Amino acid sequence: MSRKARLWLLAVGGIGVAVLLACAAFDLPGFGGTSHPYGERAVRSALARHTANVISSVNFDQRAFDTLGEESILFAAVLGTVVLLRETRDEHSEPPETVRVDPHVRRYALIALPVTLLIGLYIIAHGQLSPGGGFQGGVIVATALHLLYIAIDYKALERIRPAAAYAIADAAGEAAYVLLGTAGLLAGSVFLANFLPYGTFNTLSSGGTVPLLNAAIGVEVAGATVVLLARFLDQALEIEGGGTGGTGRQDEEANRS
Amino acid sequence: MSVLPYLAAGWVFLVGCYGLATSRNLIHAVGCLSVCQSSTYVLLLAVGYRRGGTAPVFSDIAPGSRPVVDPVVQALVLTDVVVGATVTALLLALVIQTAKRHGTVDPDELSELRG
Amino acid sequence: MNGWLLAAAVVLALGVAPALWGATTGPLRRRVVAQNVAALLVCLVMLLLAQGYARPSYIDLGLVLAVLGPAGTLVYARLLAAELAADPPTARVTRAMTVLSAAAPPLVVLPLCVATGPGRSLVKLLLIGALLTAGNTISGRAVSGTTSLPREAHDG
Amino acid sequence: MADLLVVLALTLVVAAATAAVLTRDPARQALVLALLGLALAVLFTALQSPDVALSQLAVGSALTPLMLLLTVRKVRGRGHRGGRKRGRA
Amino acid sequence: MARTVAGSAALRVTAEVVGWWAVLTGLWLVLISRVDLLEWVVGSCASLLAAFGARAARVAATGRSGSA
Repeated sequence: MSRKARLWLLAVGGIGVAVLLACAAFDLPGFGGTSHPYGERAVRSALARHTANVISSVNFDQRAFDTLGEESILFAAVLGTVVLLRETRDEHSEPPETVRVDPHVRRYALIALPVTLLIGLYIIAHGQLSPGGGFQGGVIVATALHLLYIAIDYKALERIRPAAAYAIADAAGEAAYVLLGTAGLLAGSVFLANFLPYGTFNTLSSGGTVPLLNAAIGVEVAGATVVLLARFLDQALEIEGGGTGGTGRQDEEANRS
Repeated sequence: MSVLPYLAAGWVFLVGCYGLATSRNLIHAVGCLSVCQSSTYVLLLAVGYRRGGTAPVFSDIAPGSRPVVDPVVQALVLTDVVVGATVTALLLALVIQTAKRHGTVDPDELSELRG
Repeated sequence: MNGWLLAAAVVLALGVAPALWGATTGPLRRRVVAQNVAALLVCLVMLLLAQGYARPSYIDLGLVLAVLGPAGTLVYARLLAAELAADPPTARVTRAMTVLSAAAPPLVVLPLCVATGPGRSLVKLLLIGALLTAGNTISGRAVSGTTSLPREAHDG
Repeated sequence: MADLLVVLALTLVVAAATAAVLTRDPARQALVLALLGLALAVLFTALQSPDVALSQLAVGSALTPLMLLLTVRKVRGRGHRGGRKRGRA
Repeated sequence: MARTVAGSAALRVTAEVVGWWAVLTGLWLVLISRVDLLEWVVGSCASLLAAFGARAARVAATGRSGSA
């Protein structure tokens, strides 16, 4: 199967898919049409539960079980990365080199870190009111912590970020989500039901369990992202050696006391 | 205009597949895969759009005062973006593992290495 | 005929499109500067769209991008330090970058402040403008200043 | 007017996606992918979905490029310059 | 002597955290669209968390817990 034959196969397959996509596109209802049956029902039931952000209501109230599935995909992906990128026997890690950084950049990082952290928490807390939610806020909080590495150096980040604590936060977020679900069960209705009082519309306490599920997802996504980046940073900056194909293994073993 | 977004999503998907198939570097292939993923976001959100509609977020407007777009597709795409990033991370971890075990990230060279 | 949406379209067509061209061609140093310019302009576009669509809650998009845009550029400055140090951006590009990141945000934020009128959202807009200007001058400095570090070790 | 913005954002997304695929070097591709993320965020805002735009901004501006470039650094460190002393961190 | 030094160090720590806490609570109140009691409570908790983050970051960056 030479490279040229593969290209021909790709071209034929590509054109076939293109034709099918074009036909399908012309059968779809026109762009910007007014028939959105699911949309109207979702908006109606979100307003019935006093949740201002209908998208968060869909995510954490009407389809909360799907979000549990997505959260578990996220958890499994991070678990896989942690297992894959662990430091194997024939590798050794050294402390990362300190890097000289422009003092202005350092000062900016020390100011921008708490501000970004606060904006991330704001996005999580107002998940069921304004645009945002646990997923976006969690990623922003994790990126805020990594400003230390981006603008200063990896040693500074390692001091502030015990990876075990964030792995526990990752697991705690997932557990909190499931516990909130079973609490709905114990309250006598369905798993992941919205059993809490809905509160007054457009306030922080509105939406019943939506803000709590939002916070649980926020903690889980922040923990997962920090653990994920911790593994990548360790691999790229600290872990050396390791098997580089068959031949490299012997001399690695030799010099590894 | 009534078909343009769907054709654009189709084009982005096909370009992503082309890049994926002809890539000579696994990291480049992972990038092309995320391009393929973003074509699904464009298609889903284009299906949910309503001309003259606004976002179904009622923190700053009164409910029912303006037509709104479809929130269900937005909820689908929202979680998919974050999960897509984590899956990209898992794929990159596999690429690092391949580079360690076989010393190369070129898919053609890899297919010749048996075991 | 909404003026704010027209302004956003103009910034997209005349600012972000050339930045995309600059980021896909030419030497690496120009690409990183183009990415920095694109992040700055898209943040301003978000603020214009928030005003154009009459949806104050869209301002949070500009707020997040004002904070994460410079962080993204600092990622490149840090991880591509070797290549950038070997071939740093020319003085002309750096000066154009600092002028743009100092001039563009006020040019957009001030009319928006006039349009929104006094109140909490005015303060929020000014905050976003300040974050954006500070972040972009720092990231511009980090991208171009990788070689001109002060010789003495970085202070405590 | 809103349609004009949707068309403009769509062309930016298509151009950025095509450019991202045609850029063969992974480090440079990470840059273009960041720009694709920005173009997608503008398109999502034009399609009136701020939550998705926020999610795309949070993920695409700092997280994905960081992971891509760290992988490039790890793989490149092993591929060409396998030596002990590598470029600065 | 040691007690006063420890006392002044503790004072400096609380001063820094309280300073950051006040600034960040003000920032939170600017970000939100409507101020009520619950917003105050959640805002001050989040700001406290971010203030401790700020201090930990400064200590981590400078490697010394003294004032920069």
